[in-house]
Amino acid sequence: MMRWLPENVSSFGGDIDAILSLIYSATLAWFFLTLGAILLFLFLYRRREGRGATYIRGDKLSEAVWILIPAVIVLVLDLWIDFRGADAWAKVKGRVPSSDLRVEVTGKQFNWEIRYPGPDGKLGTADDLQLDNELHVPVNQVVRVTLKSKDVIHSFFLPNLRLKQDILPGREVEAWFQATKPGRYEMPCSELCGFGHSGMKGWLHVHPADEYQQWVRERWPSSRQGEGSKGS
Amino acid sequence: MEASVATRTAPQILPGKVGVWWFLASEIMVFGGLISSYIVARLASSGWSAEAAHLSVPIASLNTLVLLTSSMTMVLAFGAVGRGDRRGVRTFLLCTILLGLTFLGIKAYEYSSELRAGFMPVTSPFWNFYYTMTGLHALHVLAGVITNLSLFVAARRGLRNAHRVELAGLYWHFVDVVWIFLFPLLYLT
Amino acid sequence: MAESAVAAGAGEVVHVHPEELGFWRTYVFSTDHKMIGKQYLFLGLFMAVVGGLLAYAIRWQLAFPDTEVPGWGFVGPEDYNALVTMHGTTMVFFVAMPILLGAFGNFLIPLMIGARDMAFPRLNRLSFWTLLGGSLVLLSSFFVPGGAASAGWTGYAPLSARPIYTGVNWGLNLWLLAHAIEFASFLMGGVNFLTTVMIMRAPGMTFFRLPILIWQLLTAAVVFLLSVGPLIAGAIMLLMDRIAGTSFFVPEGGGDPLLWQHLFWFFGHPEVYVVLLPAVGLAAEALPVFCRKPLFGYRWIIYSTLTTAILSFIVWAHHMFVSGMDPRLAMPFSFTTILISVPFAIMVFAMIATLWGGSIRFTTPMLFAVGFLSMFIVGGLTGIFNGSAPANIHVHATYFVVGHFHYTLLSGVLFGGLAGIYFWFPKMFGRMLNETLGKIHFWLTLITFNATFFPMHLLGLGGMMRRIANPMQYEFLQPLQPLNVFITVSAIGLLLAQLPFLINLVWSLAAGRPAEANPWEAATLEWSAPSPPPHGNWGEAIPVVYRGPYEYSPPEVAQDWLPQDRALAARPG
Amino acid sequence: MTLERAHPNYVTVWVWLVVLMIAAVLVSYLPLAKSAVVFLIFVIAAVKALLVALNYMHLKFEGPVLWAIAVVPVLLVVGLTLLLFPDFVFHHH
Repeated sequence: MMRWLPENVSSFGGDIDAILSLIYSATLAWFFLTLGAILLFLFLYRRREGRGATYIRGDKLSEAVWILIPAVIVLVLDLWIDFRGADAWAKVKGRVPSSDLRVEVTGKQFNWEIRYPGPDGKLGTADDLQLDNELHVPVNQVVRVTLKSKDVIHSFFLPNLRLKQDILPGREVEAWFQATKPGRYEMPCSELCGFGHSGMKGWLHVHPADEYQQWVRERWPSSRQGEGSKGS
Repeated sequence: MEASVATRTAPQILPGKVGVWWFLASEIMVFGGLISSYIVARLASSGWSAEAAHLSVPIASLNTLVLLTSSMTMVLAFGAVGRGDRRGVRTFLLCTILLGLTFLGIKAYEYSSELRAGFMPVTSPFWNFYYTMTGLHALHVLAGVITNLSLFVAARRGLRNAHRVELAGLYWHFVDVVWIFLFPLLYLT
Repeated sequence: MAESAVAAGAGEVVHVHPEELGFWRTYVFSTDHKMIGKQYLFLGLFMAVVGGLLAYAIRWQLAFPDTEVPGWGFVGPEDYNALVTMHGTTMVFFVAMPILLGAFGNFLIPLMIGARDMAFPRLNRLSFWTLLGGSLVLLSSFFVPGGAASAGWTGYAPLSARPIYTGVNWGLNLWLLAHAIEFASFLMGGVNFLTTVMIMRAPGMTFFRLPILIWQLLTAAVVFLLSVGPLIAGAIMLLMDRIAGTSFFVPEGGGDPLLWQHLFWFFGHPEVYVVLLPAVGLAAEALPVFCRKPLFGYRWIIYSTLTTAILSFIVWAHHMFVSGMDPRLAMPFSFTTILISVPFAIMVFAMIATLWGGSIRFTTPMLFAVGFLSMFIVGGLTGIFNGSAPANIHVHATYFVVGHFHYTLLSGVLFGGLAGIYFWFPKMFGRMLNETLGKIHFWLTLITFNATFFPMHLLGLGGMMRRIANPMQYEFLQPLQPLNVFITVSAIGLLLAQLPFLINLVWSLAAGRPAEANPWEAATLEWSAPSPPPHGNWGEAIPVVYRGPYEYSPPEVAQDWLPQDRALAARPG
Repeated sequence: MTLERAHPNYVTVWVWLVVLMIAAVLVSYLPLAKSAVVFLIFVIAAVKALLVALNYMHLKFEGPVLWAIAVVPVLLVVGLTLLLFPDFVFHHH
């Protein structure tokens, strides 16, 4: 089932996929155990002449252990999934690692507005660049994304990076990712945001280091040294 | 009223009373949801106290007094039911109804003076909550007045449905308790 | 007054009144809990047809985007959003709740606890008519200018808070109004259920002799009553935002969209158990009867049910892991959410253990009960993916979630509810349903159900978002499109698979084999009344209860069942 | 049908309620820290609510079941409010 996942190209995607696999193994085992038991019992204890049912109420503890012990196993598996999950969660959503690379993504009906801070590294200055639905980042670098919305709730979704974050208008939400493989990845909105919701999407372009420098030079021709030091 | 289909054992407790308490439990959650939202919204931002200062504490205190008194007359009506005092039931119900209407009248006056002063429901988050919470409460008062009115009319024909005075009383006191919290939440802080 | 009213004269022994009621009082404005239960059933079935047709249009659009839906017409993006919104609302609030709570609760509670009617029969009638009004308001919202509500069944603000964001004005207001009416109806119903079970039980019917279904209905009613308040408050605020122009949930005016989500899910998640628990109860009633064996671990199921109810109030934020809420809240909520698997595991294991050592009869209700158990297991297991905060990041708001909740909720209504209908139809209408048609119905439903909803998990893992009208607009979803076509074909199959049931229902109502009082040889109290029970349910004497509800194959008697109301001294084994 | 039973003196309770109301209004003008004023006012409100519930709504005389029906929702509301704090109150500070 795990092969249906889109190719993972992010540094933390592996952690999420590992949790998914862990849950998948645990639940698959329970699926076969319980369904197997049901089918087996249905077959073994189908009505037959001359054989009545056994009178067991299962209220006594000595009988109830047959359901309580498996329930304890379920509890142990739950705790395991929780503890493993807590680490992955802390890594992805807990604290945003520091990085010089910042972009601001603003959702609006029905586009992503991407703002790049430009060579000075600050948003809200004259050298900011705004592109619609195009997010360009270098490979293997932590990118901090400040998420905003102009109207309703949107959700910033990068299936290949296992990143999903709703954007609440009126608040700024911080997210981050580190893409591990150059390429072009789809960036849909995954929260119903109106009639144009279906089809609201952008593209994440993950560039190799030199190609990214090239892109920066084309966009900000006047100040190539400033940005160049950041890319390294 | 003849109950053509009923149980045979004497229940320990009136069914109506259990029913009304369950209903009140759900009402606690409705007002609780509003009050919860109000508290967190208020603590999350500043400046609400200044806006609350535009409300009139004297008028609200008077209204609180009216509602507290109406609760007393309501419970006195219930006491009269216990004594089999039909006249007392009618008198105290009438007092409760009139006090309830007084509350609504004062509330209406308060609304109109606030609206005249330019504080609309849309003015700011505080006024959003103020009008919604007191409005919902006023609707509850109105429903209580109507209930009491029907009991008042019914009491004319005797006290056969008198246990309903207790049930209506539970609801009326609940509406009072809600106001006991709305008063400090909106006016005094 | 001909019908009973508030049981004012508690303690007085009253006879079933003999007078005949006219047509209107018998079938339409009845206060008889059994007739009201049937009214709920037919209303729920009718709304299920509506919801099913919406599902058909949704599925067609997804499989063959932007082609005309046969028999329906072209579905634009606005229409599509309205379709998914109305499908969800209809199915959860106007199908699942009316059938599982309204129909079975009203029909069975008095019969199973040994009462002649509900505690408040006229309130009961009012609650049905209120629901009918709510249904009509909901249906009418399709026809107002601007169309029906299109902000999702969760109605997230600010999309839902300002008409300009959706372009829907009155449709969404009516949608909110329909909810308000529906909540009022089920508040009345819940109060009635609780009061009835608390004080109208037959002599000897202690709480630990109540059938499991009664426990589940009781728990569901409590959970509903205590969770819906904050959403009612939220709905009032949302309506104020829409009509009066306030800004409770609109950031420009100082409001906060996240508040709506908290208020919604504080109710929204417990609501899942409001629907699910009665379904578990329905299956749990059928299993012991057809295994001829006591329900395994009766008390453990009750304790698990109560644990689930308590936990259900502290799990709601698992719907909001990626909503932008405080990330520190995620793991505590993830923990409580996954913890709910323990009480549910106990219920499931108890039902499986009931099969062990039984003498199993494969009747249609039994097939549906086992079907529910199996599908519910899948739903529970896939829930772990959603409940784990990090896994949720990827599967949230994808078809994985859609697949998951159809396995839990739809399996509850379809398999649990149908197990109930096949099981109690003889008691409800005095006629048997056709077994052959029933079995055809079951197998077709089982196959098409799985073919429809299982692949949705795969789509979800692949990243396909919920509520998108056209998957072909996304390059990464285009390779998955054959799966969408497969699901659509299966879904149409699932809808068609209900035809044998409808034929069976109509045919058996008119000409089915007459049912005796206890065709399944079951031990609970309702089977001691005639089929169908008369007004007042029993004759002069209310049954007296001597034992628990599941005494099958007990050693004391030669017969393989011992009804709850049979005094053993009077009939030595 | 309602049994004659010892009931509290309803008028005395009313006097207490009025006294407490006046006290709350006066407290709101006290030159104390804002948090102390708020605390006092809500303690007073809680006492008033309790007086009404115990005496006028007769919870004093009711069994544990009705108590539970009355208290559980209050606890749920308190729990809901506290769980909303991280997202709203702490978020802005």
